[in-house]
Amino acid sequence: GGSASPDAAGTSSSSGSGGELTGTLTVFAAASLTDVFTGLGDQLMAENPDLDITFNFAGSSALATQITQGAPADVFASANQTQMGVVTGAGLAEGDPTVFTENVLEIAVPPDNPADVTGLSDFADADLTLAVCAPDVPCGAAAEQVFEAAGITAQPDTLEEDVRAALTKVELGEVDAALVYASDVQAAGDQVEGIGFPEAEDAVNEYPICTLAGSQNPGAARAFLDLVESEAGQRALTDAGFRSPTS
Amino acid sequence: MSLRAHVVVRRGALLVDVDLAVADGEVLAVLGPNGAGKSTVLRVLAGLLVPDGGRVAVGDDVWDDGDRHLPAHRRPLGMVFQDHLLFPHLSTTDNVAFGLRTRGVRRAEARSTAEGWLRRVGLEGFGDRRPTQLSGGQAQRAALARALVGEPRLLLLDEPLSALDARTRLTVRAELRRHLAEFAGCAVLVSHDPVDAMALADRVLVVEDGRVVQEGTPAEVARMPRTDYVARLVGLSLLPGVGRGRSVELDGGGAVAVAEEAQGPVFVAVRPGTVSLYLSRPDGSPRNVWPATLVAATPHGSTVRCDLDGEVPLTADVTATAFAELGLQPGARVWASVKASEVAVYPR
Amino acid sequence: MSLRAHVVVRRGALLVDVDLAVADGEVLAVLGPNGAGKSTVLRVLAGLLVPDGGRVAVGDDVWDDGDRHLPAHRRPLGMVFQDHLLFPHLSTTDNVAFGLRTRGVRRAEARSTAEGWLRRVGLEGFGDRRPTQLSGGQAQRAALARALVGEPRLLLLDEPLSALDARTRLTVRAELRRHLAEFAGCAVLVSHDPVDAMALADRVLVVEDGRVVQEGTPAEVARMPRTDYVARLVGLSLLPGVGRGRSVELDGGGAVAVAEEAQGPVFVAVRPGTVSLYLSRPDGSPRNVWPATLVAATPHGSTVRCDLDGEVPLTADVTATAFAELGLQPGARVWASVKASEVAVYPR
Amino acid sequence: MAFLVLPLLGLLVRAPWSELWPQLTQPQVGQALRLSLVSATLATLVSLVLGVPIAWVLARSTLRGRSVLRALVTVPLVLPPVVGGVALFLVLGRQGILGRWLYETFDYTIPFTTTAVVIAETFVAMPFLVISVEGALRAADARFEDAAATLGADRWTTFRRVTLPLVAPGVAAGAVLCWARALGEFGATITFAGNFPGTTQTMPLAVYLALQSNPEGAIVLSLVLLAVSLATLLLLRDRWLGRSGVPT
Amino acid sequence: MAFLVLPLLGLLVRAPWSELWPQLTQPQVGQALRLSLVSATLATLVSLVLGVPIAWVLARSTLRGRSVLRALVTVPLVLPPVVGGVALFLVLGRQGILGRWLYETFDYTIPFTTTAVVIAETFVAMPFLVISVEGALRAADARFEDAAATLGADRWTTFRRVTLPLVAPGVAAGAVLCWARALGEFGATITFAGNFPGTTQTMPLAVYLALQSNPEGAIVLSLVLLAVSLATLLLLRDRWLGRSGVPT
Ligand SMILES: Nc1ncnc2c1ncn2[C@@H]1O[C@H](COP(=O)(O)OP(=O)(O)OP(=O)(O)O)[C@@H](O)[C@H]1O
Ligand SMILES: Nc1ncnc2c1ncn2[C@@H]1O[C@H](COP(=O)(O)OP(=O)(O)OP(=O)(O)O)[C@@H](O)[C@H]1O
Ligand SMILES: [Mg+2]
Ligand SMILES: [Mg+2]
Repeated sequence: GGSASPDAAGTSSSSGSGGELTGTLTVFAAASLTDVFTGLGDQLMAENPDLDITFNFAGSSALATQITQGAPADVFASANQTQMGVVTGAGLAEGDPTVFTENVLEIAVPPDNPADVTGLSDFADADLTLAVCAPDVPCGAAAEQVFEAAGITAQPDTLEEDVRAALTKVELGEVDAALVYASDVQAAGDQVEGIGFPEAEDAVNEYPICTLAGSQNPGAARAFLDLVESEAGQRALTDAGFRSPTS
Repeated sequence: MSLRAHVVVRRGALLVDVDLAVADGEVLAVLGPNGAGKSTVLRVLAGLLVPDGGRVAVGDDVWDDGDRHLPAHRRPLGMVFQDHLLFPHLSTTDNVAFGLRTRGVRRAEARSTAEGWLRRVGLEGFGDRRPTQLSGGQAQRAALARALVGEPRLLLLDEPLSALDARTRLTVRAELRRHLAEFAGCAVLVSHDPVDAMALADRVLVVEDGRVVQEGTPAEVARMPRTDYVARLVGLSLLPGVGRGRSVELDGGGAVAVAEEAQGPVFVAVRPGTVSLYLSRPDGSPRNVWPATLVAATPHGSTVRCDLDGEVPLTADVTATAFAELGLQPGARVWASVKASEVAVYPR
Repeated sequence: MSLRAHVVVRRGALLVDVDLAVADGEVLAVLGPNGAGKSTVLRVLAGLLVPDGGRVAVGDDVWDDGDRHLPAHRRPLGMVFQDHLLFPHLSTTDNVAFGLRTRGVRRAEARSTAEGWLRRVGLEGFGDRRPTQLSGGQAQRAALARALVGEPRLLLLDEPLSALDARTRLTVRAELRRHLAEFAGCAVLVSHDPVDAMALADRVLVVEDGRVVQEGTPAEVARMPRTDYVARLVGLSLLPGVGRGRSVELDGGGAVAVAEEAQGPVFVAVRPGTVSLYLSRPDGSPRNVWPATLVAATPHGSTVRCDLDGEVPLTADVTATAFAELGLQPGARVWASVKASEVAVYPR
Repeated sequence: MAFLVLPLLGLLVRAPWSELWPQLTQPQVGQALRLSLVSATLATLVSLVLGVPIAWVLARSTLRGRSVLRALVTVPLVLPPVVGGVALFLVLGRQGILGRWLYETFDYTIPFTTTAVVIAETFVAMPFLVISVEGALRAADARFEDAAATLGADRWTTFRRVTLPLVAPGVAAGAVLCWARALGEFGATITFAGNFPGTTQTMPLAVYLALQSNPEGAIVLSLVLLAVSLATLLLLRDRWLGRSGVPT
Repeated sequence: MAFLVLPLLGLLVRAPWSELWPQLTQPQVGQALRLSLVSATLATLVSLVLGVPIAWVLARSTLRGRSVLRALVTVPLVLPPVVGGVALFLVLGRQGILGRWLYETFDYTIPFTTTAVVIAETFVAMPFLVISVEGALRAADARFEDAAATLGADRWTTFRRVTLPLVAPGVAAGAVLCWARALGEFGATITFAGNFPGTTQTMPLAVYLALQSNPEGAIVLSLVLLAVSLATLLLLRDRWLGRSGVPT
């Protein structure tokens, strides 16, 4: 953890070994990290008044495409290993990515749970209107794993293109249940209720982060990575429904 | 059954206020310059335009009257437009059958009636053609058949001949005359060609600036025009003045000697053929002699039409030979003379 | 400098193949029915349509010739269209100045020249109006000014009067005549109104179906029409036949006695006013007497025009009084007679 | 020009053509293509039925609120399609204004069915049809309608037997635009209809999902979609797009 | 009608109006709104410059390949916008056909700049302009162009001084459509330009992000976008959309 306290940063000289950060830092992060990363970025900028952080939040695959097309990014935080693999495969990552947080699946139901969904087995009920993610996207791949582990043949009505879309349908009461990430249930507040289930542990989604080889500001990039992995960073993530890496 | 209408309607800057009546079997021609409001009156009669006031009634049926407005498609009428407006996507037979079909006649019957009408207007065998494959005259005949097929009580014709070339116009005018003579309902014909009105109408209504300025039989209107517009149309020079016995003091200055007693406001009409031109002041029996300037000269068959400017503005027709002998050029100073007995006088 | 053109161009089903020549200061009228190809010829002369063959040259400059085609905007010409086609988004002055501006004249100078031309055509003070605020006659005058302002070598007029009402047409025709008389270049006027041709042109070219069918001075064409179309236009009945001394055997059957010796293929032209009608066969001096059926009767001023069908198809003008006295109705059987001395004969 | 063609060329050059055959033979692709074509065509038909009358009102009526109506018609153009999908839920969803009534009365729900695909595509694509047809109606000669009225045809008969045949080319052009837009519809469809192979997964949805896992395959898929639609557009000849104004 | 209005009503009814003020006063929202308006307007201007000549070629020239060209113009309508963004990368990206040359010669890259936003919006929205203007040109009377030619005006002068003023209402209508579509653009923008507040984050992107964490706020945001664009459209009065064909 290299982050200095606000007081220390305010008093140390700009050329001092305390390492006050300057310049701009560009962070490419998965859209689900919007709130947490914006908060952490504000904190780092408060500590380093000459540092300017810009975020580019979008779907992980769009970000990966942009990075491989030469986007001026310093940090990449992906919502899954696949898209990180695209970036590392292209040799654009500096060092090995680290997993900074995890997300597990939860069952999201509308408030008061009108269809009385109790657990994963209800996803085999063809009479319910159910949403899971498409297998092409991470939460869908995870859903396939948990169903396999539980020996359930799921009967979804729609294979959503991302968690957000699935959650919207729960919020509107248009589906009886959806399989989404715990962080998303948290973000939705009292619009949905979350139901945990034990099989979730079979498909933990890992969020890798790395600094990028072409970075113009490696020091600040490193500092942001450290902040994310610091206690404060982990607390912010936990508050948002993520959980710290288990390994 | 007959048409009685008082049409009041505002059209942009123009206020149209026209009264007209047409008896059964009668043809009324509405004559007037561009923009006078002729088409506007016809559109009101057709029900295509809601008037701002007045009343339209045919026989005992009121079509327009303050709160009441019978829409066009409920009026038993037929209309012929300047550009024929045959539906381009239908065959000629289907165009003619259209009005019957909208009135619920079955297809086969409507088509056979339509073909009968095509025969009557001389278009037998053209039924399967599209309007674009007809000549202008043929198209106008088909449009007439289309308007007549529903046996309307009122037939409206808006410059039915003016899109045709001179030769076709002669033919179609003659045919139209025959069909109008056979037609039992009321007919209103809009035109700005006096020949149409003379050839086709029983009565003429002259409209200028939205108002009726003259009404009468074609012969009356041609003989005694009441406005400059009509006078020019029928080829007369019109001079308003005040009668003082055997002389008329013109409003524009000067006086005209006339053959009959005249008192009060009158019109003097001079036929161009009766005006003679001289290079110097003539001494002779004609008592009307005025100096004038030749403004324009237009050959017209074997005569030359000379527009004269001066105290008394006149038009003179002189033979081409005389014109050449006088060696006249625009701008030349001449003397114009007319015999008092050749001058027509009638009250204003 | 003068126009010499041989225009060959295919237009849909019509093959146009017309030869024409116009001297400087001369006005050539091209007359013909709808769809004859008149506008097509004019478009080729203007450079708006690339001909399929032939040659267009003005003076020593070749405008069209096989591989060579001078585009419209490089030809020093002016054109007046039927619907005036003044640009609706420009003021009248700017419309007239347009041609000068495209030739690089400065704005102020172009506008003042334009205003001079507006004065010449009698539109002083109308320069700031939009074309929609001009009457039809005023618009056509402005279009003429627009065409003349560039001092063109060739002036093309495509039915410049036919969109005007009868009264305005008289005025504008007279003015046009004056401007054409002053114009130093070649002028080609397209029309289907013989009066325009008579009034405005030095020479007339009659085009039918893409071919020249007659050429001559207006008087020649009016006196000796060579096709039915021209004959009807100038109000004659045309009868082709073969001369056998004092008699002509008509191609359609029957014979006409004539006053002069005629041999070989000839045309016989009969003026309607010279035809008399009788209810029974007349015994008298006229040697030409034929039975006929009255097909149509149209009043025409104080006379009635009667279309006759029979071995010899004719048109007769009889006075309204005579018509009424004879009690004629379409379908009536009559005898028509013409004096041999009233019949014109000329070689085919 | 280059601006439009180059990106397409870029796609063509970079596309992994070796992927083409394996992709095409996937049953899901055939299914998605068929569903796309069927639903876009249905959406076009629905748009014709609903949109032509609206266009008529915009072009011919003298209603006061016409400019408001015209602005409303362009709403689906500006609304992000995902929000459009949410809006459709609010009306036709199980909890929606009309949808709830449907659900409670007939036990029928629209979302997640092929019907929902058609509705979403119609919502997004209809404005194109309306705006094109309005243009055609304005350009058409209204005097033919007068002529029909004097022949006893009421408004509806006139519209059906005179106006519509006259503006047929404009309607065809509008239908083409509408069809093309429906074919490419993504956001509103995935939100309101969901994504289930065989019932609601259209080609754009398949492309989007493929982009997540197999970007090269996705490009091939979208080129297939393009090829099919271009082929269709080329078959509709010039004359469908109205009489030419070429000055010769 | 109801079909268009009801969903909008649904949104209006369900929108959490209490969110409106807090959302509006966020500096990012103001920034995104400003950027949206600026870039949509620029995209419309670029589309006018490029699209009007294309429309002229489509309507007036007698080129053989016109129907191919017309089909190409509709490509961006059918291409899923995300794929459109990828296609733009392939041409203008740092590795792209033109982009590489730009980068190596001028050390300039287009993606992730406001320029990229304008390009993405232009790519997607220009077809609307082209198709509208083509319609207007076809409806315009080509004889005025003949008249101009006989007055010595070459093709370019004629186009500039006669044709363009005559079809101004049609061009305006096309520009409105184009602007509306550019304003709502999402997929190609987020792919090709990224989502950087202040430089490339337009309103639809802000709506997308808000959807991740605060769906209600997202709806409010899109209603704000709607209101702004509807207000603009209403200001453009009826007459901008060409002379009326109303038969009275
Ligand atoms: N739709 C309209 N709205 C407003 N004013 C109109 C409309 N149509 C015509 N006018 C105006 O009404 C006046 C009368 O037009 P109308 O068509 O009745 O004249 P007209 O006598 O038939 O002329 P023309 O001989 O040229 O056909 C004209 O000044 C014209 O400009
Ligand atoms: N753009 C075109 N393409 C093909 N054929 C055409 C075109 N324009 C006119 N035509 C045809 O060419 C023929 C001659 O037309 P043109 O306009 O030259 O006749 P016109 O003698 O001027 O007739 P009008 O008196 O009616 O003006 C007509 O049969 C017409 O249908
Ligand atoms: Mg009129
Ligand atoms: Mg012509």
